[in-house]
Amino acid sequence: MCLAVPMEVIAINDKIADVEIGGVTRQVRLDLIDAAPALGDFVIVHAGFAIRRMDRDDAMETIKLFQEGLGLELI
Amino acid sequence: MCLAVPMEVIAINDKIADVEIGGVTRQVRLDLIDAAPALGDFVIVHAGFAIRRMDRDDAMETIKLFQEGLGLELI
Amino acid sequence: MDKVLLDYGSGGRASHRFVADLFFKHLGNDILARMDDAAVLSLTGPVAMSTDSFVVDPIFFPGGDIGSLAVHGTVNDVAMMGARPLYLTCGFILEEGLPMDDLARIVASMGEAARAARVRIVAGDTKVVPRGAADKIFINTTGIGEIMVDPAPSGHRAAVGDVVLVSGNMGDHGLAILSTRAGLSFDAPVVSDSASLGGLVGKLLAAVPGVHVLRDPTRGGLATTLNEIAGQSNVGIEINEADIPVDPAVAGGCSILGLDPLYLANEGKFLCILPEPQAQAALAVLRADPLGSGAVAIGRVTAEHAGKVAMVTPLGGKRLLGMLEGEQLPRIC
Amino acid sequence: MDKVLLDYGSGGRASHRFVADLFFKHLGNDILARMDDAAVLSLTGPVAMSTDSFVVDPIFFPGGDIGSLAVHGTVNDVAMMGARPLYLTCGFILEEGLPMDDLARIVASMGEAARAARVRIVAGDTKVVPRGAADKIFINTTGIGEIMVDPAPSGHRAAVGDVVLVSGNMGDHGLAILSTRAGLSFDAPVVSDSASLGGLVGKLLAAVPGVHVLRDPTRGGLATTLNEIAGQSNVGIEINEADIPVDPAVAGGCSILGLDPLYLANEGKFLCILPEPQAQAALAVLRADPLGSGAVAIGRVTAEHAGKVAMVTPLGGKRLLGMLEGEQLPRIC
Amino acid sequence: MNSFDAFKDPKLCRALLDRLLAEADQPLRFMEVCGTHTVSIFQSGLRSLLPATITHVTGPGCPVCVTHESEVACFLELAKRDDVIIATFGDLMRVPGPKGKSLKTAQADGARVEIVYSPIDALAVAAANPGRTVVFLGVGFETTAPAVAATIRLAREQNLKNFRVLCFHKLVPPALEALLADPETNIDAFILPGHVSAIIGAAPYAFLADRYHVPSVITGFEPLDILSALLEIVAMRKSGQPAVVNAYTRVVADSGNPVARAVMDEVFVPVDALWRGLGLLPGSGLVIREAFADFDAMRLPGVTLPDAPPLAGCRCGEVLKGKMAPNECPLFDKACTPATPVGPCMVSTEGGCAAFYKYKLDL
Amino acid sequence: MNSFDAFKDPKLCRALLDRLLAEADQPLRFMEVCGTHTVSIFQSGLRSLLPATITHVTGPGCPVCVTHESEVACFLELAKRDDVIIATFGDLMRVPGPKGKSLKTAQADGARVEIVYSPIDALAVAAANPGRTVVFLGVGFETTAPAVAATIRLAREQNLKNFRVLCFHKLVPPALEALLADPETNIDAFILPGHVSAIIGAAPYAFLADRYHVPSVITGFEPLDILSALLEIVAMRKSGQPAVVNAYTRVVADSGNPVARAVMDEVFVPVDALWRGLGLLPGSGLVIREAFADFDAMRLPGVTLPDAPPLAGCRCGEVLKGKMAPNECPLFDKACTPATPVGPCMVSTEGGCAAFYKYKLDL
Ligand code: SF4
Ligand code: SF4
Ligand SMILES: [Mg+2]
Ligand SMILES: [Mg+2]
Ligand SMILES: [Mg+2]
Ligand SMILES: [Mg+2]
Ligand SMILES: [Mg+2]
Ligand SMILES: [Mg+2]
Ligand SMILES: [Mg+2]
Ligand SMILES: [Mg+2]
Ligand SMILES: [Mg+2]
Ligand SMILES: [Mg+2]
Repeated sequence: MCLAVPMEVIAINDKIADVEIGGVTRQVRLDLIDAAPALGDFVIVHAGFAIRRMDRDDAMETIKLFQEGLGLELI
Repeated sequence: MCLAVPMEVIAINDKIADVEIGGVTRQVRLDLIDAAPALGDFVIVHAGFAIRRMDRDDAMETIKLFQEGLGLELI
Repeated sequence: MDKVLLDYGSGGRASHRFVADLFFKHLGNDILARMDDAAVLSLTGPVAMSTDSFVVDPIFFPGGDIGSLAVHGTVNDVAMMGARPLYLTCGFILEEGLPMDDLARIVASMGEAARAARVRIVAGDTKVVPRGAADKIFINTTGIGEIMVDPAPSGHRAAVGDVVLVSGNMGDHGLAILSTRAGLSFDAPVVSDSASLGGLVGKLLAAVPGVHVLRDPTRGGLATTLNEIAGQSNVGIEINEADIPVDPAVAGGCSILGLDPLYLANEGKFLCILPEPQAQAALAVLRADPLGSGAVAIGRVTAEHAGKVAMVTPLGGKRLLGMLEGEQLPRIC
Repeated sequence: MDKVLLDYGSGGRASHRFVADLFFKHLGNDILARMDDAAVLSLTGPVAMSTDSFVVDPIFFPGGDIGSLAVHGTVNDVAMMGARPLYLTCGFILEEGLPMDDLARIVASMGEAARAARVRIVAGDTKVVPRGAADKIFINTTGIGEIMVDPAPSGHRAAVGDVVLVSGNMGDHGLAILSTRAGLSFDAPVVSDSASLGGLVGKLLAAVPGVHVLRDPTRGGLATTLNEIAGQSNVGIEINEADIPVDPAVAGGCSILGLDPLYLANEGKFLCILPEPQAQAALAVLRADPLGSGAVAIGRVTAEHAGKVAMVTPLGGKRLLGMLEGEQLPRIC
Repeated sequence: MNSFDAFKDPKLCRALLDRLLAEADQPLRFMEVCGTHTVSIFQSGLRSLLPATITHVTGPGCPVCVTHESEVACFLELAKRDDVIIATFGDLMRVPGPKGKSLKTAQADGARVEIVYSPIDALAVAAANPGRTVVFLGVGFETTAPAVAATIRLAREQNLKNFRVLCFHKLVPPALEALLADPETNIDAFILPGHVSAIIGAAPYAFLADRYHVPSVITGFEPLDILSALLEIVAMRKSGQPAVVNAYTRVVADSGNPVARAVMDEVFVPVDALWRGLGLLPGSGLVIREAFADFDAMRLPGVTLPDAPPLAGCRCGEVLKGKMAPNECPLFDKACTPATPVGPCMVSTEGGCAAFYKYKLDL
Repeated sequence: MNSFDAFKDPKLCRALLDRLLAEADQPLRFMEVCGTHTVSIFQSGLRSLLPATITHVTGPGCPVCVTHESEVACFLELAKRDDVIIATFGDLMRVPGPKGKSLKTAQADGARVEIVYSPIDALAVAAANPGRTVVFLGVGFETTAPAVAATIRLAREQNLKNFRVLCFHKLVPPALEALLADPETNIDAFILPGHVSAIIGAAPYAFLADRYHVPSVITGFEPLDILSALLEIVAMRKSGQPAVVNAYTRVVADSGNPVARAVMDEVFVPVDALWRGLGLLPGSGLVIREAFADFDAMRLPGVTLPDAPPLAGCRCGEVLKGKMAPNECPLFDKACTPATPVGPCMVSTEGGCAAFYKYKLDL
């Protein structure tokens, strides 16, 4: 219901950030985000607004957990 | 400079007359004419206004004059 | 839906339904039904190919509509090369919101015109543009046909001594269109002459294969067409004003608006330039057909004033009949 | 004058000057220069004929313009029937007020594209409509070419066991156009793939004459085109999602807008369906050409689920790949 | 054939022409001042049949041609306004203003311009577009001015708030006076405009004979009308008794049309006016009276008559005065064509240069 | 492969799927309530690979689908106004209102409709069209509502006088409550919407486990996210300890996004609202607060929510409650297709019926 895309922050200018996915860039508003992102962070973008910063450590932790649980090699 | 066409009056409705040439009909205004035309009269039409009634007797007179003067037969 | 939607031009399922419901129904044939990227046709010998886009406003007019006109216009251009028109393609550009009833009427009219002209519509394309990005409907038709005589008639072949024929009254289509224009409106008992000339040209060439030039005096009218031929063949053309057939209503309408019927478009007439000895035979063939019943000789090709058209007036004077410059506008002086 | 005027479409002297200055200059050749009602062409054997109208907005886009696109689009449709494209006609509908510089750029681009594709523009037509009655410029092209193989490739000839190839990345043209739209604007390092495929198809058929189907996945994209073929041939088509080449920027742009690259238009790609034993030879020919360097096999033709297209996902699941319904719209959910 | 068609009858005309050929034994330079006469003389082929002794000079006979470049610049400025719709006779569409701009190019630039056949039709345009001001371009001589005056009265009756006229009407007698006042003018006789005369009658031309001794004939537009006028002129020249003769009695009363004149006088008042190629002529134009100020486009805020540069290289002045044929102008059919008119004589088909270009076979 | 792409990794997913196939030995009917989950489950092919014991039921998960016909009728009325430009997400374009009308057909009828990707873009439309009122159609759940609220605040900052929002935003928890409150509902577990949860956090779902004992997992949209959520559900079912688990911790904080919620609360306030197919649900919608009344399109003169007739023949209610598969509805793929949707489930690709139509091979 709420199509939202993880995009990488490549520039920040007050309330507006440039974000990128696959080489495509767009501007998004930061009015709604609850923790200011840094350059290189991924944010979840919905309807032109960044709504959350994505936690990379948490993501890696999750993947590692599954890999270990399933006895797969780390990628 | 002042393209004007002789058209036959086929209907009159107060200040507006229906006029005809070659089967083509149009409405013209009678605001400017100095002698009210009758049905069957020809009027000179310019820019949507009848500007003068044409005098058929006068026209025939003129033609007759030329024909006689030139020794031509009456048409 | 009662109006054309943008989705109908998307190339997706909505387009396919639209094409099937409308175009296949009225224009369909085995070749079109293949629905490949291109139609496969068998053609032999030299062929004539011509294209025209139709943007006429209004789309329905006395004597026709943009659909039948789009068939006639291209069929006629192909026929003017001495060819038998065989196949047409058609490209529709539709304005979002065009009433479906209007479109259906136009497509049905195209189908009827194509059947009457014995041509098949073998490929098509439909685009829908947003409201305001086009005026209701534009139609392109491109036609192809096999040339029946060798050499083919051409505007380059007018020869000194040739006779100039026209197949009927000049200016009917142009005046019929003008009579519908807002702000100029008058009532004229004139309908467009829009018609397919392929059949008549076929008969003419069967009887008189040595015709030099055939041309339909469409945009720019008789005067412009004669000037084009005079230029292409580098000859003079001399025509007699009194011999040019013009319907009294066309003359009347033109006199009101300050226009010249010789610059008005025709869509079901052609002119034929051919050696004098064959002129009577050609006139006989033309006059035997309803589409050529008003055929007459109007002049001849001269060595004098090459590249120009001279008009001999009823008074016996001679003057230039120039080419149309831009569109004719109604005038008061 | 720096803008297109209504007079340029009048058929009179203003039209003639306009055509000579612009169209002859960039598109001219012996056949066009004859200026008769139709072009005389010599063609032998079965021919393929196709028509398309081009209404792309914007008229200049990354990687091309409406002029080159109008050449490529029709050349490609003719080529998809296994034909060598030879002749084009073109019909222009111009909006009064179109800057002459823009028009000149477009016509020059058409000329260049036609020369590169080795086709000649043999007939044309120009209409000018009042400001607001069209959106800048629409171009119809109709093409014809001689078919090189017998039987000709057709959407009806996909056979169970055949392999499905695509000549390169999917969706580049569609995304390049989307990236220019006001209100959606994003910066994408993607240019249209618009190109003429006639030469590459010629090479392919010379090496592998037994190709069953060729088709360019334009409006509606790969998914719609595959569905059309599955329907025409009454077979199933199964493709592997992981094998379909999509540029990361196209994938990225689509993810933002909620679109599917398999429904985006391509203007310089084609798909080729052929017997499995000839697939490697075909891929070799394609990959040797810059226009086919990204060619890959993406699936095969099946007896199962006739008339439908199945997609095998990277996960190993299988799902329907349906036809586009109406135009794809950007979405947030 | 009805009694009016007889005026085109070739047989009758040929007989008159034979008479003229016999009688015109002296050189005669005549000017017609009405463009409709110009076109008739060329289009009928009459010009190619005139006796060698008779030279035809075309006058400033088209109100559109003589609309001054400042006036054209003025309405082109108005056309640019988003809230304005221009309503005009088709004649004005191609008339060039500064830098080659015209209503045609203005339209291409986005202006809204409606071509009407009658000023009455412009009222309908105004009624259909209440959010914009419809400005009708009032051009024309005494034939047209009463029609525009009547339209303004109607607009007031209909209480139309968004209709105005930009009044550039011109008057014929002051122009004839200006032509003859120039000692270099080389004109022996005038054929006078039939439809202008239908309004103003014969009296306003009296000075032509009285003060300048130039024989002049009011006549119609059929070949017979023109031939009979020429015969009349030849006769007056022979008798040495120049007069103003009304030979168009089937349409023109000597007293003209007092009703039309009254309407014109109610709405307009004469002023000095600019003529293209002729400059400022005293009392030669009409403006809208104070009582109809609400319908006067000239009184809209910001509307002015801009300065316009003089025409470089144009010899119209000499053409109009009979001192030069159009094709003797160095610009004729080179820089100056109907598509790229330089001077007023090339602007509409009714100008002398344009008529040469369009109708003359032997150039 | 970056750390986020690993969530699509086929090898990892296959391994999880094998684990699920091994563990899901009991029948399980789960519902996802987010359309993006629906699409992901179908598009990735996951649905065709699920264990036979697991039945996937699609919920009311698309804010566009559940926009009530009265609400559609309301904005279609607005679109007819000459002085209004509608700005909208593309999603709403084909949503049918009374008599099959939609924004698509409104456009064909002459309405001006601008598709925007972000509500921010609608501000630019307003700035570029000062003579008209731009009405943005506010649809969406808690993910979208804060973006629209922020846009309204920006409009006030920019002092835009011609921008308004027609606010039809809806809230997810009340809809879940309504589903479960129906005793006929036949759902064993929920997969909860990841992006709605990014805003509201986990707490508002507590009632699912506490009152209805339905195990529920907040998760992301990659195949790995969905598979891990299903494994979690199976585990909770086995353990008999239903809870609300947050498995999307890389994006969702248990406390949600307080900044976004504050913006939403500043501009909007909850009310009872109509849902297509579900009727009036208490506290399930948002309206614009008095303080922002100038930006509320609902307060424009003449704007009302018209009555809309109930849907005849649609079985969406049963589909949503897991009592019927979409293709068991007698209208499916007959009267009801994506081109002619009858019920909400067919309206956008994210509806259950539309997803069946679009993605299911074996129908
Ligand atoms: S040809 Fe042109 S420049 Fe020369 S006098 Fe005539 S109008 Fe003037
Ligand atoms: S198929 Fe259509 S009518 Fe049937 S339940 Fe689904 S949405 Fe409702
Ligand atoms: Mg194709
Ligand atoms: Mg043609
Ligand atoms: Mg096509
Ligand atoms: Mg329109
Ligand atoms: Mg032709
Ligand atoms: Mg194509
Ligand atoms: Mg043409
Ligand atoms: Mg435009
Ligand atoms: Mg304007
Ligand atoms: Mg509206």
